[in-house]
Amino acid sequence: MTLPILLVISSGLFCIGLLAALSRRHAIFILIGIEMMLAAANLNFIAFWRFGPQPAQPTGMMVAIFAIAIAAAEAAVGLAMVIVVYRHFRSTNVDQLDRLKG
Amino acid sequence: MSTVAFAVIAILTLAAALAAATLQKLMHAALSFAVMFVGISAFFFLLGAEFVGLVQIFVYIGAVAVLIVFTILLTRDDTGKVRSFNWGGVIVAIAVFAGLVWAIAKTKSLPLTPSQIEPITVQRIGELLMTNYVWPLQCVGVLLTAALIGALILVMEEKS
Amino acid sequence: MVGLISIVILIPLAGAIALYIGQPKNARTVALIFNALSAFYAVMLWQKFDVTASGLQLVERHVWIPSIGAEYLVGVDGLSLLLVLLTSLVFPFAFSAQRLERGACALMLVTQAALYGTFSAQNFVLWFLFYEMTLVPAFLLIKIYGGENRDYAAVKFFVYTFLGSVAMLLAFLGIYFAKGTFDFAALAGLGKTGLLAGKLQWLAFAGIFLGLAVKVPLFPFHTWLPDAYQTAPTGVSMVLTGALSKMGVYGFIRLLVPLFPNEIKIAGPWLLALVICSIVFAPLAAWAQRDLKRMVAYLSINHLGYCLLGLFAITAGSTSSLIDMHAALSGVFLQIFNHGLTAAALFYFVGLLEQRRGLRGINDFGGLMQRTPLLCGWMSIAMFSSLGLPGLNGFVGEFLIFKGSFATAASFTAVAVLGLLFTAVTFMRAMQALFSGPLAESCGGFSDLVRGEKFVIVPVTLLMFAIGISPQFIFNIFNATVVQMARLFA
Amino acid sequence: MNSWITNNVWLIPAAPIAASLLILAFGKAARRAAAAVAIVGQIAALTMSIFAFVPTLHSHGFRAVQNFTWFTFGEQILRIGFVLDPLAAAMLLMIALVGLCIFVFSIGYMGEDKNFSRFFAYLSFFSGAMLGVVVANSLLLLFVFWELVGLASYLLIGFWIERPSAAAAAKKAFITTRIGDMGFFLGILLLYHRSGTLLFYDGGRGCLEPVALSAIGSSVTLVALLIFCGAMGKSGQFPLHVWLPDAMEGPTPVSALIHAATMVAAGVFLVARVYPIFSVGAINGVTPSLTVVVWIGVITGLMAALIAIAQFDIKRILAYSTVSQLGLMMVSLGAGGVAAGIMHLLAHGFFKALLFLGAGSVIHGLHHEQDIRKMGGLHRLMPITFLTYAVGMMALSGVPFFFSGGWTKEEILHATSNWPRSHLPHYLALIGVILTALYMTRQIIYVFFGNRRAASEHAHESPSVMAIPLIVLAVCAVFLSVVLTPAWPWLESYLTGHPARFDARLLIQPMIVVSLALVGAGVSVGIWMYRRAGEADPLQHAQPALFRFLENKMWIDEIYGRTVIALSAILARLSDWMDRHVWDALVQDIGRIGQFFGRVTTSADERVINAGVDESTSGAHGLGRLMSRWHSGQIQTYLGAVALGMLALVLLYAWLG
Repeated sequence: MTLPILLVISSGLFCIGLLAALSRRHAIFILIGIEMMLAAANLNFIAFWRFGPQPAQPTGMMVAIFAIAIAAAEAAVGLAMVIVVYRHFRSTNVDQLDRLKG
Repeated sequence: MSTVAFAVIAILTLAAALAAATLQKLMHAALSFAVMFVGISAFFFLLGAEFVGLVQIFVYIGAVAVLIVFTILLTRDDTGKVRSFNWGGVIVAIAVFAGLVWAIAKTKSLPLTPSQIEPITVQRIGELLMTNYVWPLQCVGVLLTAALIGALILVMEEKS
Repeated sequence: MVGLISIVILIPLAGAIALYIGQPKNARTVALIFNALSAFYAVMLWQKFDVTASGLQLVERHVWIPSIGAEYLVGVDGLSLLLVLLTSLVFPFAFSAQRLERGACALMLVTQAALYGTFSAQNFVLWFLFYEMTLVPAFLLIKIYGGENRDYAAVKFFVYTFLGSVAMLLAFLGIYFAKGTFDFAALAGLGKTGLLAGKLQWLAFAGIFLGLAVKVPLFPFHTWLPDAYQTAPTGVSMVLTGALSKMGVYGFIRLLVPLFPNEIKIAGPWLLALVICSIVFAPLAAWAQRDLKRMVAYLSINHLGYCLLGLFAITAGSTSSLIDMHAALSGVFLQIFNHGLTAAALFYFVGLLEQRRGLRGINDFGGLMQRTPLLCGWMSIAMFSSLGLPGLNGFVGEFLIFKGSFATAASFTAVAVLGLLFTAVTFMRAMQALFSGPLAESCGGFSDLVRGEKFVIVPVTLLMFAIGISPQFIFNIFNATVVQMARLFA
Repeated sequence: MNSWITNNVWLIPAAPIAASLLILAFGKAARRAAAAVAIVGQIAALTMSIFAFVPTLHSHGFRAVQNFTWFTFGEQILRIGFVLDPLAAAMLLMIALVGLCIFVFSIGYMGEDKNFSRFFAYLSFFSGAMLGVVVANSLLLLFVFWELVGLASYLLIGFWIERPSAAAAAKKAFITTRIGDMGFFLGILLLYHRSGTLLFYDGGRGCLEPVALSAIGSSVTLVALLIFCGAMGKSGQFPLHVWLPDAMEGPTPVSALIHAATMVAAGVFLVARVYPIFSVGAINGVTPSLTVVVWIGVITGLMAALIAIAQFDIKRILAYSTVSQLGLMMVSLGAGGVAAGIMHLLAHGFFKALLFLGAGSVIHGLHHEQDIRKMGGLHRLMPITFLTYAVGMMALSGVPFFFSGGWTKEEILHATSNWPRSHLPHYLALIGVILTALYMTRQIIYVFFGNRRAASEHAHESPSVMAIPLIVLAVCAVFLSVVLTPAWPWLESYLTGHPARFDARLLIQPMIVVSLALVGAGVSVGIWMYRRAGEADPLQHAQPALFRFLENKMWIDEIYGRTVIALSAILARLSDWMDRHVWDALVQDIGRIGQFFGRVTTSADERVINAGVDESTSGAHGLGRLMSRWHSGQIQTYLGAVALGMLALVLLYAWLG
C-alpha cells in the first residue's frame, strides 16, 4: 500500500466516473458518475493526509467530511431535478435535453 | 495481510465502479454503486480514517444509494432507452486516465510508507469541528438545509 | 487633482456619455468637438513634455486595488506621447471620413479614450483594462455598423484578439505571482535576470507574444485583419489601422522586449522569419486582392512588419552598435506614426471612392484621372507615401529601420527589401487600374474633391511632406526615449 | 574662389522644383503662365549653373562641399550635403541647357494638349530632380533625388494616362527601375554599415575618401555591384533595359528628356560619382566590379544596336540607340575611361536630345505618325528638321572631326583597347560602332529620302518654337567637338583635373582612322542596303528569321512575361490562397476539433435530430455555425470539454515539473 498505487486507484475511479458521466444517456448515470468522481477525490484527500508530512493534523479528513456532506446535498438536488425533468419530458435521456443549444 | 486485503479491496472497488458505469440496468448499476462505496470506505479504514469511512457508509449507502433507487422507481425508467454507447466519452476518459497516470509516474519523491500516527478519535474530530472548522460546519449546515428545501420545492411544484 | 493625462483620457469618455445622454442630432459634430478638445489637451501635453529628459513624465499615481498590485499609474515618455498625438490625429480624421450614427460615434469615442489609456498606462492591470476596453467597442462597431459579412468578421476579430488577450493575461498572472508587481518599469528592471523559472518563463513569453502578435498582427496570426478591415465602415477601418494596430507594436516595445530579453535572443531568428513572412507575403497577397480595402489592409500588415523587423533585429542580434540601435528604434517609432497617418489616409481615399461609386472593387473604376484629377493626385500622394517614396514620410522611417536592422540581420533585411518592391507593384497596379485608361462609364458622374474633403486631405498630406522633408520635429519627441531604450535593450 | 552659388548649390535643383510646385498649385487655368513659369525656372537653373561653372574653371580639382544635418535620431546625426565639382558642374550645364531646349520645344509640341500646364509642372519637376541627383553630396540624398527622378518619369511616361499602353509603360518603367533601386538601397545600407557615413566628401571622412574606403574592406565589391544595380535600372542596362523602349509611350519631349538629359544619364553619372568605390584595390585599373560593368555594358550595347536595326518606330530606333550608347558609356567607365564615359554622356545628351526633338518634329509634322515605313522624302518638306537631324545622326554615328560624338567615341574605343583583361569588349565595341552607323543610315534613308509614302503627303515643317531648339542643339552638338579633340582635350582635363595643352599633332591618331573607317563602312553598307528600301525591309527579305528575332526585341519581354512576372503573379495568387485556405483554416481547424468532439459524442440516431436543428439554424453560417456547434446544449459535451481542459492543465503541470 503506497501512495502512488492509491493515486492510481483513485484516478481509475475518477476516470470511470468520468466515463459514466460522459457516455451514458441516462441522467441518473451522470449523477452516479459525478458521485464517483467526488469519491475518488475524497480518497485522494485521505491518502495525501495519511502519507503527508503532518498526519497529526487531520485536515485532509476534515475536507473529506465536508465534501461528503456537500456531495449528499448535490445528490439530493440532482435527483430531485431528475424527477422534475422526467415529469416534464417523460424521459431522463439527456440527449433530448438540449434547450441550452446556441 | 494488509497488502492482500488492499489488493482485494482495490479490485473489488474498481470492478464495482466499472459495473456501476457500464451495466445496462439502472437498478444493477445502483447496487454496484453501493458496493463501490463500501470499497472506498474500506480504503478509509485501512488508511486510518475510520470516522470518514463510517460517514461515507452512512451517507452514501444509507442515503444517496437509497435516494437513487427511489428515483429509479419514481421515474419508472429502469433501462436506458437508448442503447447506443458514446465512444467519445470513453476516449476522453482513457485519455484523462493516461494523463493522470503519467503525471503520477513523473512525479518523483512521493512517500511510499505512511507515517505512524495516533488514531484520530471522534472526540478530536468533534472538537475540531466545533473550533477550527466551525464556520465551514455552519455553512454546510445552511447548504444542506437549503438543498433539502430546494429539492422539496422542485419536486412539489408540479403538484400544486 | 486630475492630471493632464487623465483629462486627455476622460474627455472622449465624457463625449461618449454626452452622446448617450444628450442624443444630439448631429452626433459627428459633437464627437469632433470633443476630439478637438482632447487634441488640444494632447498638444498641451506635448508642450509640457520635456523632450530632453528621458523616463516617464507627468506621472499620476493613485492607489487603486492594492491587494493585487494594481494602481492607477499613468505617465508618458516619448513613445507614449507620440502615440497619444497620433491617436488625437487619427480620430478626427476618421470622424471626418463619413457620417456615422450616434451610437457609432459614441463607441468610437470610447475606443479613443481606451487608446489614450493604453498608451499612457504604466501598470499592467490598468494597461490591460484599457487594452481590452478597445476590443469591445471595436467589435460592436464592426458587428453593428459593418458591411457585408460583418458577423463573421466581427466574431473572428473578437475570438482572435480575445484568445490572444487571455494568453497574455495568464502569462502576466504567472509573472505577478512570481514577482509580485505589475509595474512596467519594475518588471523591465527584473527582465534581465529572468522573471520566472525554467519552462514557465517560455510559457509566459509565448503567451504575451501571442497576445501581441494577434493584435499587430504578425504572420500567421493576421487572418482576422483583412476581414475586419474590409467590412468595417471607413472611419472604423481608419481607426483600426491608424491607432488600434499600434497597440500591438507598442506592447512589443513596452512589454515583450524589456521583459524577455534572453528569450528574444534565442527565438530571434524565428521571430524574424515570421516578420519576413509578414513583410513579403502580405504585399503579395495584397497584389492578388480585388477589393481595395482588403488590399490596403494587407499592406498594413506589411508596414507593421517593418516595425517589428527593426525591433527584433536589434534585440535578437548579438551585438548592435549604438548607431544601429538608435536608427532602428527611431525608425520603428517614426514608422508607427507614419503608418498611422498613411494607412488611415489610404482608407479615407478608398472610402471616398466607395462613397462615389457604391463599390470598391479594383475593376469597378477606370480612367478616374480624367474625371477627378484632384482626387487621383492626392490619393497618389498617399500611395507613394505608403510605398516609401523619398520626400514623403514613409521613406525616412523605413530607411532608418533598414539601416538599423541591416547591421545585425543583413540577410533578413535583404529579403525584406522585396517587400518594398511588392508594395510598389501592388500600388502601381492599383493606380493603373483606377486612374488610367479610358473613363469607365460608371465613373462618369463622379465629383472631384469637394471643399470639405480638401479641408481634411490637405493638412494630412502636408504633414506627410513635412515629415518626409524635415522630420526633426517628430524625432524631437522621442529622441531621449530612444536613447534610454537603447540603453535598456543593449 | 567661392562665389555665393558654390555655397548655395541647392538653389539649382530648387528652382525648377519650385516652378513645378507653383504650376501645380495655381496653373490649372493659365496655360501660357504655366509654360512661362517652367521656362523661367529652367532659365534660372541654367543661369545658376553657368555661375556655378565659372569657379570650377579657375582651379583644377575644384570641389565645394556643403554639408549639413538633416536630422538627429537618438544621439546620432544624419548628415547630407551638396557638392560642386567639375563633374557636377558639367552635368548641370548640360542638363539645364538641354532641358531648356526641350521645354521650349514642348510649347509647340504639346500646344494642343488639354493638360498642358500639368505637363510643364512634371517637366520642371523632372529636371529639378535630375539636377538634385547631380549636386547631391550624400548617397542618401542622391537616392532621394534618384527616386524622385523615377517618380517624374513615371508621371511623364504615363502622361497620356487615358491610353492603357502609356499607363502600362509607366508602370513598367517604375517597377523595373525600382527593382534596380532595391539593389541600390541595399548597397547604401551596406556602405553605411561598413563606412559609417554616406557623405561623398566630408573633409577626408567621406565614403569616397581613402579612410572610409579602406574601412569598407572586403565587401567593397558587393557594395559596388549593388550600387550598380541601381545604375542598371535607371540607365537601361541589360537585363533591366526593357522599360526604356516602352517609355516611348510618353510624349516625345519626355522621351528626349529621359534619353538625353535626365533619367538614363543618372545611372552613368552614379557610377562616375562613386567611381572610387568601384576602383578600390584596382590592379591595372581592373577590379571585379568594374569587370562586371564592362561586360554588362558590352552586352547591352551590342544587343540594343542589333535590335535597333529591325525596328520601324522612329522613336524606338532612337530608344535602342540610347540603350546601346549607354552600354558603350558603361564599357568606358568600366575600362577606366571615366572622363571618356562622361564626355560621351554629355555629348550624347546634346545630340540625342536633338535626334528626339527632330523625331518629335517629324511626328508632329506627320500628324502623329511614327512608323518609318510610312514616311519618306521629307528632306524637301522639312529642311530644318532634316539638316539638324542629319547633324545628330552624324554625331551619333561617330563621324570624327566635326561632330562631338566622334571624338568621344574615339576616346571610348581608346579606353577599351587598353583594357588589360580582354580585348573582346574592344572588338565588340567596334562592331557596335558599325551597327550604329548602319541603323542611323537606315533611319535617315527611310524618313528623309526615297519616295513620299502614305503619311508624308501632308507633312509640314514645324513652327519656329520647335525649330529653334533644334538649331541650338545642333550647334551645340557640333561646337562641343571643339573642347573634345585630343589636340586640345579641354573637357577631359577639366574633368580629370589635369591642365590641358594644345598639341595639333595629336589630332590624327590611329584610333581616329579606325573610327572613320568603321563609320564609313557602316554608312556605306547602310546606303547600299537601304537605297531602294520600300514598305518591306531588305534585311527582312534576306533573313526573315533573324529579322523577326530582332524585331521582337529578342523576345526578352516575352521571356520576362513568362518567367519572372508570371512567377510573381503566381506567388501573389498563392499568398492569397494560402491566406484564405491555410492560415485562416488553421484557426478554423481548432474550432473543428470542438466540432469533431461534438460529433463523436452525438450518437448516430441522435444526429438525425441534430440535423433538423441544424437546418433551422442554417442561416448562421461559417464561423457562426462552427461556434454554435460548440454550444451543442448537451451537458455531456460541456462536461467532456471540461475534462479535456483539466487534462491539459494536468499535463501542463506535470510538464513544468
